[in-house]
Amino acid sequence: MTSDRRFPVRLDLEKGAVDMSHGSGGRAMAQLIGELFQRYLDHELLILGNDQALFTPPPGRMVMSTDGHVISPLFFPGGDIGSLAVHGTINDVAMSGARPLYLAAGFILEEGFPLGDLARIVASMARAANAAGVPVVTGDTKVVERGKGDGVFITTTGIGVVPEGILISGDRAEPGDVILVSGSMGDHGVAILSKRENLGFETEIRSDSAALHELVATMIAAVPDIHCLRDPTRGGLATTLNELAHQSGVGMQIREDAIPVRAEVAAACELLGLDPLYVANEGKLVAVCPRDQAERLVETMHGHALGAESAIIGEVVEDPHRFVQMETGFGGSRIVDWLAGEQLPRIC
Amino acid sequence: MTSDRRFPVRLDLEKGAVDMSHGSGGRAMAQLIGELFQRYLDHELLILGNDQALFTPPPGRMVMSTDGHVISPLFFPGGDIGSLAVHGTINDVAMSGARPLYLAAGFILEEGFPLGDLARIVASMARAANAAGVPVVTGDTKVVERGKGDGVFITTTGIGVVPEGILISGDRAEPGDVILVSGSMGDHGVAILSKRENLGFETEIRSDSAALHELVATMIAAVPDIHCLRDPTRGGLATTLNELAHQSGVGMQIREDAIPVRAEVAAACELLGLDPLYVANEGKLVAVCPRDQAERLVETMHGHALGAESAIIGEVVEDPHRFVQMETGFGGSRIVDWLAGEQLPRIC
Amino acid sequence: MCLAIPARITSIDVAADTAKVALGSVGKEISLALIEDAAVGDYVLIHVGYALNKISEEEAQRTLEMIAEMGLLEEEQELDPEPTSTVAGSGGQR
Amino acid sequence: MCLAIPARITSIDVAADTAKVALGSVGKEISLALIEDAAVGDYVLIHVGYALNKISEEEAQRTLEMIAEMGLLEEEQELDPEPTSTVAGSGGQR
Amino acid sequence: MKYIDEFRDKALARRLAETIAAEAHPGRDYRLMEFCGGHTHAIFRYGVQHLMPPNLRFIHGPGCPVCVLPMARIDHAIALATQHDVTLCTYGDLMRVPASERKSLLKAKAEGADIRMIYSTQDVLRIARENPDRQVVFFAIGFETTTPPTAVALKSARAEGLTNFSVFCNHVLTPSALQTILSTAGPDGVQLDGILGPSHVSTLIGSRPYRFVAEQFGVPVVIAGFEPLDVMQSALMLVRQLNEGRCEVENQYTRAVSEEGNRKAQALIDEVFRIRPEFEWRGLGFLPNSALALADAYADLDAEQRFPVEIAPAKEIKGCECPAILRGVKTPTDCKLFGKPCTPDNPMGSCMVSSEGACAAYWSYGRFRASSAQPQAASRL
Amino acid sequence: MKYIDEFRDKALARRLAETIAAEAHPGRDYRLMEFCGGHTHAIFRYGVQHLMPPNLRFIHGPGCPVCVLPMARIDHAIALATQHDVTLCTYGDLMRVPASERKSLLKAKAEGADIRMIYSTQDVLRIARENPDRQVVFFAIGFETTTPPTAVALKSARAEGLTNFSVFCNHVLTPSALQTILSTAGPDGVQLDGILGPSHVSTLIGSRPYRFVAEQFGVPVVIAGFEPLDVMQSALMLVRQLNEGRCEVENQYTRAVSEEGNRKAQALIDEVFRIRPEFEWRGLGFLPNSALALADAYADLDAEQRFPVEIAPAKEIKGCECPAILRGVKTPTDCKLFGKPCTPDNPMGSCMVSSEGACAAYWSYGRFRASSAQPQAASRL
Ligand code: SF4
Ligand code: SF4
Ligand SMILES: [Mg+2]
Ligand SMILES: [Mg+2]
Ligand SMILES: [Mg+2]
Ligand SMILES: [Mg+2]
Ligand SMILES: [Mg+2]
Ligand SMILES: [Mg+2]
Ligand SMILES: [Mg+2]
Ligand SMILES: [Mg+2]
Ligand SMILES: [Mg+2]
Ligand SMILES: [Mg+2]
Repeated sequence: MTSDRRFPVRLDLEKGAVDMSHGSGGRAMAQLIGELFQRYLDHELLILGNDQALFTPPPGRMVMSTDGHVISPLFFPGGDIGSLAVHGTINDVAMSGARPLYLAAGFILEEGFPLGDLARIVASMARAANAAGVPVVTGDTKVVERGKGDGVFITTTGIGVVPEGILISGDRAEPGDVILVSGSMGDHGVAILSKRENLGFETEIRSDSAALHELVATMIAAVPDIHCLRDPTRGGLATTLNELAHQSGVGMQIREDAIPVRAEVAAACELLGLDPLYVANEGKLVAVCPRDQAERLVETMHGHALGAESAIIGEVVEDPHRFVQMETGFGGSRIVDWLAGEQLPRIC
Repeated sequence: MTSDRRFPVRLDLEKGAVDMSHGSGGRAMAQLIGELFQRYLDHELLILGNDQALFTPPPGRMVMSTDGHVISPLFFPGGDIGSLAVHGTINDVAMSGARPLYLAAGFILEEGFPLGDLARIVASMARAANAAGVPVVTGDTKVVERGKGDGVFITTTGIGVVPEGILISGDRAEPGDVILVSGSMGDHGVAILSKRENLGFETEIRSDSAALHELVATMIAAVPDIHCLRDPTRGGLATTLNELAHQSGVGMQIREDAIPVRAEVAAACELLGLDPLYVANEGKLVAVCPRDQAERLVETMHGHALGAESAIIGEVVEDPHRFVQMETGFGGSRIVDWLAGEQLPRIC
Repeated sequence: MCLAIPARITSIDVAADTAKVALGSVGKEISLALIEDAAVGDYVLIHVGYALNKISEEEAQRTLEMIAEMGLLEEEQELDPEPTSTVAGSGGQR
Repeated sequence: MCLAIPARITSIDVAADTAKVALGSVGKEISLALIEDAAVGDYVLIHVGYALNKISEEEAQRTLEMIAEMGLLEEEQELDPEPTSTVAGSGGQR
Repeated sequence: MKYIDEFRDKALARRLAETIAAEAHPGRDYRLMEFCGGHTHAIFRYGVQHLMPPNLRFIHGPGCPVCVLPMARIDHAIALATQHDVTLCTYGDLMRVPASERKSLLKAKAEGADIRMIYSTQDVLRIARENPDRQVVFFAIGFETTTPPTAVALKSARAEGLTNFSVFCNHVLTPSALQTILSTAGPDGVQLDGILGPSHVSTLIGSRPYRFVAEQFGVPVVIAGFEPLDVMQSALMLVRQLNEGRCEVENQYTRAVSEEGNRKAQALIDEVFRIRPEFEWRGLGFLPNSALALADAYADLDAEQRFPVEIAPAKEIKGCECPAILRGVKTPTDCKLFGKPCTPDNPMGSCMVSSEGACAAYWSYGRFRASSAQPQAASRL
Repeated sequence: MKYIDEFRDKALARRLAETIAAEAHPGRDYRLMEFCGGHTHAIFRYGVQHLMPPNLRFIHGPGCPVCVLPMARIDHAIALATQHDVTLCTYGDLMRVPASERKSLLKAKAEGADIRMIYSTQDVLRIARENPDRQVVFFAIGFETTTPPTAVALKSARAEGLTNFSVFCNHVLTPSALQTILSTAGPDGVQLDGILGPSHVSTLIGSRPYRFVAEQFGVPVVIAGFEPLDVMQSALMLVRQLNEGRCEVENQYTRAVSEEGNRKAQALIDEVFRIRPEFEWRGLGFLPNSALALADAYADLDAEQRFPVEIAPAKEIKGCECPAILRGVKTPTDCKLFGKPCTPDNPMGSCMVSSEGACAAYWSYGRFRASSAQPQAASRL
């Protein structure tokens, strides 16, 4: 970043705050983009300053996915809204089997938000994007009045290219297929809850926020016929399985004992009256594949750092009700329903 | 939409409101998506229910662009946040000369927002997308607590394909090039201001919100060597010209008399102490092209409904200061600077 | 200082002491609390939502004529230039 | 009703009448306003941020043994089954 | 987790199940009412019912404080928040309980009422301290277990001189509900052979208050912990009492329940509260001496007195069988609304809200049993 | 737009310019102070200065209410909003004026103060009515033009019995400032040969109050409209007075300005306000009888009395030449901070904020004249 004659006074990243002029479209916004966003997100397409990014993708099928990120708190153990906004969308792209190519980022800033915090978030976003090899190539910034936002919202959109011969979709689960998860459930949601003021419990648990596209690439290289992939984010594993069952018109049968849940997560859930199966993840995936490929798939996943704790947790069954059923760790059997309402801490 | 056994009680689009459970990821969210979003945005890729959309674009160079829409009021003469979110992003894609292909839409809803208003907005979005032939193929919904949002924010992302031989970018303006606008300036901003409670003036002015990609297609068919295109949105014509001058390292010289401004817009601006050159447009473009193509271009634009009032307003000049200068209607000369701060109504 | 715009009164609400004014085709409601004898068709100067004063059509016309005369260089002029009014003079209205 | 969880006291703030408790590796601060004689190492039942009661290690052990015994079908059993306590009996603690 | 994991052991469960099956006489019914929603929850979450022989049936009782709260009290709370613009604090469990006119606290919050979910009464005090210019009302619910934390908050507020804190009190008393259930039992009421007694309520009140059940009504009681092995052991203890013709109050949950309970907490309750002459319970009607109000010395902190409200009579949902379910005389599938339109996402009655409510438990965990097409077993895994 | 477009005619402007050039004697200077920022704005926006001969120079006066407001008053307003948590309402013009410590109302709002931009005093009344539990303070600024609307609001508030409305009064008086400028004019102060008199102020106060300028100080005055032809005609009228050795108060703006002004508005001001013994003007210091405060009968609606604040002495920006610019003795380019770091985006002084401020006008419209590389003309178009 060279000094720009348009902006004789540099942004004050120590004590400054977002004000309405930063969203005006005028010089103050140009300065915010130049001295903050482009300082970290320094891909040539973004620096160019057009309202869109131009690139030549490899030929073939593409995917596009978008996700708004509205998390509170903005900074949490294991990440922040910036890294999350990168991982969250990369993962949605990757869940089609695609190799993610580029990201777009739309920021909605609340008047009064500290510029220093914004810089931390954007820097984290840049690190996450660099580490994943998926650059942010275009963006947008809006400012809303105080009381009409919540610090920062980031909506990211990703595009990617699907390798030939891969067809992964939520409607492809078939009776007999095997259901896998790539690791422990509930880490992200518990890490977030642990930072909510009034719940105030202490835990070492960190968000699992991570970009899963490389794990996915390894998986489809080994087992091209994966039927479904999905990241169990909001609503947790339970809701994701219900979504897949609904889309594919099948039932599912899982075993509680087989589902990896960290002891700390289990403990925090006991304390709050939550069920870890409904708690959000941001660096895990659910896979559905043909039975005869399952062992090979789980072994491949074990070979990747983000899949080291992968496990087969159940199978797809025929069921006109599209229920997800679970054999409990206690030996009983129950439905694992969609999340109803919000997952709220409870006293009874 | 057939009745879905997951949702025995239909959403109440008359009296219902968004609550936190609609963003939980659970069944309430699935219902909102099924009975509201997919009811209007009924593209097969969206209906499929994956977290991403899969498609095969034509080969070649592509563009991606994203824009957050945070407008207040949500409904205004000539449009609403839904149609605006479609037009705004299609236009940013089109300003590269690209043919827009698909849109992604990320919604951030405030707890308590009436479902009926949301349905109106999504229906309007669907109409705008259908009319433009650019479907919304993937989306996302988040709900924030009351007081942490402002009804609805919509971030749309678009992708498009650039025809071969077209290279349009903000850094291509050259001294001698001619500057054109596609119609009257300031209509959108004045239409919005007219609905702000405390300004309360009455005008027939409607937002010019429109998708410009067909106009652009006509333009590049006639004049493939257009150098720059940009839609003068926030910050208005003045800021857009300064952006282009800055990107290209040139100055600009325009004539106030040549810039189309509706009488009503001029009057409203007098009343509020605003300058129409700084007022936002949502259905207009600025074009920069070689001098010898300018006549042909303006004639082509006149032939399209959205360019009927197109005009040549000035030219690109050499200027190390990258100033935009204007010969005033009164015969004087002045700088047309970047918008400073916000464009606020003033009393002196 | 003091952005004020001439606008035409299109209707008057006597009870509320307010008027609708038009500036071209733009309408606005303003207060008449500061002036008297306003009538529909009058032009008034609007400042922060209040009518400050009426505008005299004849005086405006006189001023424009004066400007036109002044713009004729001395050799073209037939009349002696004259100020449009002086404090001591009879100009000014209301 | 009344979600309550056993957790171990890891430290006590006598002045504030609060304690830190651990449930596995999860820590939480709770109020001791409802119990007396709590000591570090004690297990307490936690409900809405308060310790309700201490948990008796011996009684828990006895209950588990009883369950194990009960789980032996009659023919495997050596001891007569016996309720872990009755109101009239000597069971119960504090 | 100590004291948790051991009581969820699958092998022990299987063996206990075999013992119960072996000891239960095929010729008779064992209709055991679990008073507490906590037991209901455990039974469904761990699938305990289907480890039981068919003639041993759990009957779900009224021991869920959310379920028994009458609609009028939720209406009252919403009126407090909307008519007086107070900050209303409550436990998360209450947020979705249906009020009249398809309202709920969640919807009132969405419409702009200042309603906050708290986890502990300490949070309410903090909110009151941090917002001295707002009136902060704690919407208190719960049985004897949840009452002492409210008492502590009231005492703290008084000691600190917090003038913007008050309590909308809905604490209820277990023995009164038990009394009612038992006195209406019989051919026209619930038919039951034994009772699983409250778990955490008993840690507070002790085991003694249940004597009347055995002595007056001749129904055996086993005070039972909330873990699934606790429930199973207690069921076996009841089977044995019944088989042996005994009728006692036994205590399975000795690791936490004593005869006299928590005397310190009891004293606190006595100091801060007084017994209401009567209080409405959903399903059970107006029961005498069944709930608490603030003692006279604390009357100035009583939100019902501080903020008078006007509310229309509650409009119960037609067809909702919560009252009969709470009395144990019907099961969720007897309700015509169950599943259509009443679901946890659109609860028509309180029993569909709390995870301890019979309808919610039945829907979330047990619904597939009611469905005709049983999916194939997962034994291949 | 009637009464607007006619006065912006390019052809008439060119001919007036030729007349002025012809009549201005090359041997002498015509230093004309436009008192009002409105004139300054018009001169820059329409490029009037460069239609003038080089020896006719406009000197920008102190007639911008935003520019002359001392920093201490902005500090005071911010303190009102932050120390008393009132709703502070003000015209948009003030939002970005620098206060001490690089604060501004805009930044205070961003940090959470409840500061609202209004367009009319009627809006303030509405806000007060709609928020009966909040104190609403109107941060009133302006010369005689803007004062009567404040008076109307005060009278309405009194009549309605609005108890949550008050005014932080900063209305100032034009003649006092003129007096000061003229009494310090001369070798050490501003050198001026004539004055373009206020336009809209004069619609209120009439043309009479300017007599002292001609009579006492021997400086000719022409009361001038705000359209660019008004400015040019007035300049010509001054040139003619000077050439003819006359020294009068002439009125170019007869379509809106009479000798006696708006008597109704004047009476309202007399009723609601009283003259302050002295008041600080940025650049001019503490001037006697130069501003208004609320009359005793309205003292209870005076925010300065209702909400006492503690503020540190204002910290003026070192190097800012606003004071000298407002006195007409320096021009913006004389300021070392002009353009670096002081710009409209980061104003260091009030003259860089208002579009009527000399520095802002100079920056936004006139900067290129100061730049060495003049771009080529656009005559080819
Ligand atoms: S299913 Fe719903 S309506 Fe029926 S009893 Fe249960 S809660 Fe009431
Ligand atoms: S340029 Fe800025 S610092 Fe200098 S006098 Fe003008 S306002 Fe003050
Ligand atoms: Mg997505
Ligand atoms: Mg995602
Ligand atoms: Mg944008
Ligand atoms: Mg906020
Ligand atoms: Mg996903
Ligand atoms: Mg864009
Ligand atoms: Mg756009
Ligand atoms: Mg999503
Ligand atoms: Mg809001
Ligand atoms: Mg654009």
